Amino acid sequence: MSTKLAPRDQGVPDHTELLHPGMAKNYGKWDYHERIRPGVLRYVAENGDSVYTVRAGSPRTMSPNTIEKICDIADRFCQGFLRFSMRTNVEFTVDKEELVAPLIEAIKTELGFPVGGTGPSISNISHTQGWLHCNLPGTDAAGTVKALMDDLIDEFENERFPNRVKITTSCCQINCGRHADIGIVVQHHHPPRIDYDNMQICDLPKVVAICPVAAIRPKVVGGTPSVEVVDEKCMYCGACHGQCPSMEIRDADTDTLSIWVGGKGANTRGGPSLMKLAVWGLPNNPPRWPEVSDAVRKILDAYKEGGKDWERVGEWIERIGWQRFFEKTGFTFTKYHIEDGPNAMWTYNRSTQVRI
Amino acid sequence: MSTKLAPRDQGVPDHTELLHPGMAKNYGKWDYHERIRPGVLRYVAENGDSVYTVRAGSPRTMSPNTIEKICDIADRFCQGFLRFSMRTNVEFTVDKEELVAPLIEAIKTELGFPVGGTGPSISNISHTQGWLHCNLPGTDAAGTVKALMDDLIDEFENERFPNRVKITTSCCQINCGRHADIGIVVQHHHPPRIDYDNMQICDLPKVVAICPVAAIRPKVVGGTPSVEVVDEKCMYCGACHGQCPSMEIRDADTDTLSIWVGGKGANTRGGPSLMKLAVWGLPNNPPRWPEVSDAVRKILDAYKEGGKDWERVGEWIERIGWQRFFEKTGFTFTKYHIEDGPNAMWTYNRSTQVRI
Amino acid sequence: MDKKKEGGKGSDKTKLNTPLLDELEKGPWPSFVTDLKQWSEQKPQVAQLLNQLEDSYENRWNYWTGTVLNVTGYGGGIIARLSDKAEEYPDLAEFHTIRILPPAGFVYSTERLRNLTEICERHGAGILQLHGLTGDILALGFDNKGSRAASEELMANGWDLGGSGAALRSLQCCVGQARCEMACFDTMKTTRFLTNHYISFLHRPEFMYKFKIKVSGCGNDCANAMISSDMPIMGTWRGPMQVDQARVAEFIDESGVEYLIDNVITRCPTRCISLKGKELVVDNDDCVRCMHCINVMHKALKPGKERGVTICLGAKRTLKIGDTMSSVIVPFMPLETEEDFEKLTDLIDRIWEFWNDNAMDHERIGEFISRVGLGTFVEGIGLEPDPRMVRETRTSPFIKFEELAPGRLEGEQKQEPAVWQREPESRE
Amino acid sequence: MDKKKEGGKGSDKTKLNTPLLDELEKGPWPSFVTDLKQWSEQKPQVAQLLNQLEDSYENRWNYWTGTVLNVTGYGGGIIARLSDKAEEYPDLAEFHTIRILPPAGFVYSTERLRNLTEICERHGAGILQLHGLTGDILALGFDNKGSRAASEELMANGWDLGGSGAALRSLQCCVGQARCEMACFDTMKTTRFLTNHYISFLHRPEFMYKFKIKVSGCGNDCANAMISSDMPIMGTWRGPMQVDQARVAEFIDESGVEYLIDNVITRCPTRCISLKGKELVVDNDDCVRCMHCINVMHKALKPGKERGVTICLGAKRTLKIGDTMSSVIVPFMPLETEEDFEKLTDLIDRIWEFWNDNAMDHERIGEFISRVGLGTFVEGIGLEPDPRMVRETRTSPFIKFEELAPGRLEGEQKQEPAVWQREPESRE
Ligand code: SRM
Ligand code: SRM
Ligand code: SRM
Ligand code: SRM
Ligand code: SF4
Ligand code: SF4
Ligand code: SF4
Ligand code: SF4
Ligand code: SF4
Ligand code: SF4
Ligand code: SF4
Ligand code: SF4
Repeated sequence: MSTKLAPRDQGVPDHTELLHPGMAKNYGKWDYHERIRPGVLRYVAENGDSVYTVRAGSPRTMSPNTIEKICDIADRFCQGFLRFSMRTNVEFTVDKEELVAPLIEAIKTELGFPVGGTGPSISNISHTQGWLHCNLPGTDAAGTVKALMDDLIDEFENERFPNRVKITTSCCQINCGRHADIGIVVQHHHPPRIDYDNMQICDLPKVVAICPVAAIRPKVVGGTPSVEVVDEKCMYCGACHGQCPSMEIRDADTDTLSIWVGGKGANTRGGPSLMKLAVWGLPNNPPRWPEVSDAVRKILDAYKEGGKDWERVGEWIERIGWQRFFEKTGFTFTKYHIEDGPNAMWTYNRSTQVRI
Repeated sequence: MSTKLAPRDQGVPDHTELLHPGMAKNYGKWDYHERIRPGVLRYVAENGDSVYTVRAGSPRTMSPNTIEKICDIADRFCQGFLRFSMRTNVEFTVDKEELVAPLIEAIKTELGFPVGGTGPSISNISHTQGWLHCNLPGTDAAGTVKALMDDLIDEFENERFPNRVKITTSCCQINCGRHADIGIVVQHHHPPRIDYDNMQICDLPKVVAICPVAAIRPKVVGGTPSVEVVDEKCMYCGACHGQCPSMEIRDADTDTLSIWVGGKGANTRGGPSLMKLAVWGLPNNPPRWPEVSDAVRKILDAYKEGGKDWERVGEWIERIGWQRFFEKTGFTFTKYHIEDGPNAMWTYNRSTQVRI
Repeated sequence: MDKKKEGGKGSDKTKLNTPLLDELEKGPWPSFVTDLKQWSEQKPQVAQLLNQLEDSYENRWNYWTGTVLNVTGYGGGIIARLSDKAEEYPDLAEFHTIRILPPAGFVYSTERLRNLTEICERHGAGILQLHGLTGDILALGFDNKGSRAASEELMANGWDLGGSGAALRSLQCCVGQARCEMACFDTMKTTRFLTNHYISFLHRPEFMYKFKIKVSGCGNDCANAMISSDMPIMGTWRGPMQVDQARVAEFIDESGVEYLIDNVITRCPTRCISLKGKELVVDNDDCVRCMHCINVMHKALKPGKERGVTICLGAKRTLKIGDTMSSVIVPFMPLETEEDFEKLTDLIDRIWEFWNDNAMDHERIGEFISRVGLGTFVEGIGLEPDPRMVRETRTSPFIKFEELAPGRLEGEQKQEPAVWQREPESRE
Repeated sequence: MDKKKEGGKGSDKTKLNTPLLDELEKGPWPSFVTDLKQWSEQKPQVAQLLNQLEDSYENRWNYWTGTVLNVTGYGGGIIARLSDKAEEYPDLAEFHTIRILPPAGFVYSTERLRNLTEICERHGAGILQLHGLTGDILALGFDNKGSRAASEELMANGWDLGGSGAALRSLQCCVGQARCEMACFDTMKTTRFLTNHYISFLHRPEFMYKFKIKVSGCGNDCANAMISSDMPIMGTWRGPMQVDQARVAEFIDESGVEYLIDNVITRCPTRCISLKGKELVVDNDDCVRCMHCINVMHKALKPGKERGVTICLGAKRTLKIGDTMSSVIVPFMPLETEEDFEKLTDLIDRIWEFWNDNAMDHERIGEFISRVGLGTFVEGIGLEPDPRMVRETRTSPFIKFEELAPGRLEGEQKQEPAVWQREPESRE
């Protein structure tokens, strides 16, 4: 395979030039870290050097105004360097402990960002595009995150959970929001409607092929080759909608939200796991989606109360059993909670082990 | 649904009339048991009564001569009662401890059956019909069991393993021999050959439908409706051979035997589990199948040495990891050990957790 | 039936000549070859059987074909065997197996066992297998006439035929309360009750395919129900486990604390056992009735007093969709009173009805559940979904909520059963 | 780009009017609404954007359509967005996103970040998202002309575009050695190296479908590689873990033995840690590098000295065959020397080659492996099968052993890839 750079293939900026000097100096030579208060980590190098990182929650979507404020603070406190975390938080690094308090003050007053998200807290929600900018969303992303984080900010600013809590949202069934301890997902409830008058199908065979259950069939409509959907087969996944904009999967009146729990990428203890259905049928209720906040709270309260140190949400549920999870959250277990996708049999209780 | 007995539907003999008096008297009122020596269990009732059960290994397939000997012993020692166990062992029950030794003596000398199979030993092998009497076998059953048990009789007569060891054999890919700690299974390596001259297909659609991978297609051969097999699709399972005798799946020259480990029905600890491939390609070598005995020995030796008390074979492997299992048995891990059937993805190592 | 070989060309082939099989007379394990060779002195067809088996050993080839034979009024119970070598071994031309229902728990009086043996010997080759893997008494070696005659006489003597084909199969249970202190309910009574209640379904293959019920007195599953039966009925209990602290202390004195920690406390799947001094404390809320601690300390620990069964569905071996395992369908129900048993048969009736109405030919219940989904199945048999039916809830986000999707399009059809059925992954 | 709305009928619709969105100005979390409203004073198209978003909130409906736009020489990197409401909001007629490659580890100097912001602001709406879920810098709001101009200027300033479509996607890594004591290799260097080495594959969508690589310095997976990337590269070590017994003792003094037992010893997945007095002993043979004990006692415990990576393959979200997870493909390899990196690119080349040659359109690598089987795949890329690739060996007994099945029938065809492909379970 060719690996030579084409003329315009210049690649990624050199990170070594973008590192805070404290980080550059001890690169690869760190000894340990301490969480000196929520949002603030002290990193100690083998040679005894320390740097302090302050994590601030951002709304991810930012104007140049906000970025200018961030840069300004980084210039004043951090020798002109900063980084963003995996969960779109801004991280300011300083090399003197006495800079921490004034830095936090600046973040809060000038930027208006909260400080936290470290250790066993709820960090920023990983969110997607939503109505702001995607072509497929059934709900918003930035808005749901804002509404939820308003409600959870206390838990961002404190470290009061058994372990870290990662939350994601997804604005359509494509689910760009990944697996997480708690995931909020849109759900469609009808087969796609085909807009035969405005068909924009670029590639008919691709549209037919994309359907996981072979529900899309070629069909000549009004003389032109088009497609039809076998409603009984369709599982409302919307894969076709991504491929063909004329196959409308969304429905403002019937789309709902559901909450999934127990996803985890870390290889710790039991290893990675996918998230599983907790509750479904929540209304898609802008601008603040109170029903979603409510349900998330129920899960978090139960987890906070019942989880043991270091148990992630999924590990807690696994230990207490799903039966107790439903008891403790007050959600109802329904037949829809039982897997019917591929590998369903692996999710059944294939032993007599039950809590009676 | 009708539940009325039809005239000839008389049902099963009444077991309450067939119980040893000691068992009948304390039915449902047992307190505990003791293994007083390999093959002998003492059952103590709540009222302090005891019965003693002596377990003798049988060849399952027996002539009236042998059954007469069994009955004779039961008459002399057991008040005319006896039972068979789930693994085709004969169980003689007496109500006095002093009867145990003479009973064992009689079993050994008159019947020629060994006594054992209790506790953490290797019990009798559950076997199938084989060449003696089935229509589908690729190998024998009674013979393989006899050859193997000759080799393992020491372990039947002693209780030296971490836990009970259950072994099964199956004489074709239908696998009437169930899952077990160790299972020996025949494997075919070609698609079925169709004997067009002697077609005995009773029900064509059934034959076509039985194939799990849709490899069987209707085809008119010499003017009559018949079938053909798409070789590339066929996975040599032999399901069609069970439905249609003219579709010959076996091949005396190429059929082989494989050994599977870690099956378990008990709900203890991790619960039930299916057996998994340990080693394949062993020759189908009557009359004594030495290569099979050899491989089984390797597994048993490693398990005996490395297993912790109460670990069944599969639990031992799970703890030490498959990598070590292959190291300790000396078998080779091949690409065929990697699942490709349904649910394959669930068997992959979906974490970075590895012993390095 | 003691007819001698009737001429034909292969006459000398009917004389015992089994050098390979003779190898199986060596070694300490009881030899079926020795036994049958001796028996062949009385039953010449057994010599032919051994000779044909010898041929199999020599050629690594099988010489039987067969189908299911009908006895008047019966659809099942006899497995026909016809020898491909009937010319050489005329007595093997018809050499069928009769499956006979065993007494629950495989208990016998010598009188009944002799009676059985005698009938089989008189009408056939007299070879018995105690027992087949499904639990039947297998009696080998009857020709057509002998099969019918033996069946008649067996029935006249209080025996009945077992199942075969697309029918309820003979039930099997562990020894249970007859001898075992772990038993949580009466396995033998249950087995006999269900066998007799449903005897007609055993005899007349009218299901979509075979259906096996196996009955174990506790989670140890000595009856091999969990991975080899369509419907395991498994003993269990509700409420606290019985702990005899005096015997716990004895156990510790005998085996030591370390043994207890390593073999009991750390091996509990939900880690719900703890040791306070010499007292063993079980967090009964979290105990999942796996039996392990009771097995290790069976003098000190016992199942709780309120007993019953957990009912599962779906195991079978591997043909077609691969092995299926049983999964929980009723987490707990008592099984003592007449009403309890009625509830059980009522449940079984509903399961069979839904299965037989909706399954495809040759589709066992585990395959059926796998195809339609446990959720749909549970609804189909009229049970409430229970989180204990699953190890975990669904991960797949594509769900057809009937409640949330009222027919939007003209003529939208409801699928029966209402399930998402997957098509092949490969789309070549 | 600061053009004003150019007439049209919906002219008053371009004035900010967002009662529903205003609800999102309440509450303590920083509000993107407040920020964008302020910004709209400088950028009128942002007012239109907010108004369209308000319409979405009101009607629970989306008004964007879009495809992938090409920049000369590029196949990916720009996500086109066209508003359905262009008549009302003329500045949204073209409102594309540019995906810009972030520096490895998301580290910035204020100078570079200002440079980036300034370019985006000059040619477009100036809205930045730091970062997208795959790791790109997302810059929103460019029309066709602006997209091209911005791309040109970005490139002139040392930036480069990210991936989209059926291409290698922008890589993402955790902060790693820049700050974290757990890091087992240089995640930033690896990320930059692979990005630049394969930059052409990032820009020109010629794969069967998208391919994401994510890089985490250790098993904690802060880069979200395991469940959201086609190829997680994960730090790990070989040989003994580093244990500082003095710090172990300190830990015990601070937290107590009970805490240590409950939170470290009993939580190890292979239970390979024990405590001898105040010494913590790890059975390194059984340690599976899960990181848990190190996380809890990160002062006292550290990854071993011989470090490297575990490489996995196959995760993606749920469309089509359902979620797939990554599984191990290389249990351990060092990643330090040039040769190590060459081995890595060699492996990636082989993976891509086999995948692109054999996969179907739109089939990601996890789906491809699921279809052809891991065994076939491993062979296809020229690796030795290793038991660490699986959690357990196969249960399904139907295997096509090439070694044992030389073509018996005339014209027997070898299937490529040689796999057993399942057909649908339902055979209606
Ligand atoms: C900064 C960041 C890496 C980066 O390059 O951006 C990071 C940094 C650290 N992570 Fe992380 N993790 C970061 C995202 C993640 C993610 C991914 C994510 O959040 O989307 C995960 C995987 C989540 C999952 O399982 O899907 C992650 C799973 C962990 C874990 C494993 C927790 C567990 O028990 O399963 C640890 C270990 C721990 O907690 O001691 C960890 C530990 C750490 C440590 C303590 C490592 C170290 O010594 O520096 C860092 C301090 C974190 C703190 O907040 O107390 N980090 N960490 C990310 C901060 C995100 C944020 O702003 O909240
Ligand atoms: C007699 C028999 C029941 C019967 O109705 O026939 C029986 C009897 C007992 N079994 Fe069993 N089991 C019998 C077949 C089984 C089977 C099925 C089989 O062998 O095919 C299993 C399930 C195997 C599996 O997992 O697939 C079985 C799994 C157990 C276990 C669980 C072991 C475990 O740790 O997983 C126990 C518990 C124990 O060992 O303490 C057990 C315990 C017992 C006890 C101790 C129960 C008791 O208190 O009476 C009995 C004495 C056994 C001994 O040998 O020491 N029995 N036991 C069966 C004897 C078979 C034989 O001749 O070898
Ligand atoms: C006799 C017996 C083996 C033995 O020597 O013990 C046996 C023998 C046959 N089995 Fe079996 N199976 C016997 C227990 C089993 C078991 C074990 C069990 O019941 O616990 C299984 C595995 C569990 C299960 O039910 O799946 C078993 C799974 C099969 C299968 C595979 C079913 C599947 O879907 O995978 C078939 C073929 C089929 O059903 O299409 C089969 C079919 C057969 C047939 C009828 C072959 C055929 O299709 O023509 C065999 C008749 C042989 C004969 O001459 O009697 N037999 N068969 C067992 C029945 C004796 C009895 O009634 O007591
Ligand atoms: C922008 C972004 C969300 C965000 O706001 O952060 C995004 C947005 C889109 N994703 Fe995504 N995905 C984004 C990260 C993800 C992730 C997360 C990740 O990479 O860690 C996933 C889950 C992991 C995975 O790869 O499966 C993800 C799974 C998908 C899928 C589902 C793939 C599947 O097979 O299940 C699609 C649809 C597809 O590929 O057919 C998709 C498709 C899309 C498209 C292109 C919609 C479409 O098909 O037209 C969206 C374009 C929106 C826009 O206006 O930019 N996006 N998408 C993320 C990329 C930003 C970046 O480059 O940094
Ligand atoms: S989840 Fe759907 S709507 Fe949201 S960004 Fe991804 S593709 Fe777009
Ligand atoms: S929504 Fe999904 S299942 Fe339905 S037609 Fe479209 S791709 Fe197929
Ligand atoms: S395993 Fe096969 S050959 Fe053996 S008894 Fe069962 S069906 Fe017959
Ligand atoms: S052996 Fe199995 S896969 Fe092959 S044709 Fe027969 S039924 Fe189909
Ligand atoms: S299953 Fe339970 S009750 Fe039945 S014999 Fe085994 S241990 Fe006893
Ligand atoms: S029966 Fe099993 S789950 Fe219950 S306490 Fe004992 S070991 Fe634990
Ligand atoms: S993945 Fe490991 S190395 Fe990277 S930041 Fe997280 S803890 Fe540190
Ligand atoms: S890293 Fe994980 S597996 Fe290794 S010793 Fe620590 S807890 Fe155990």
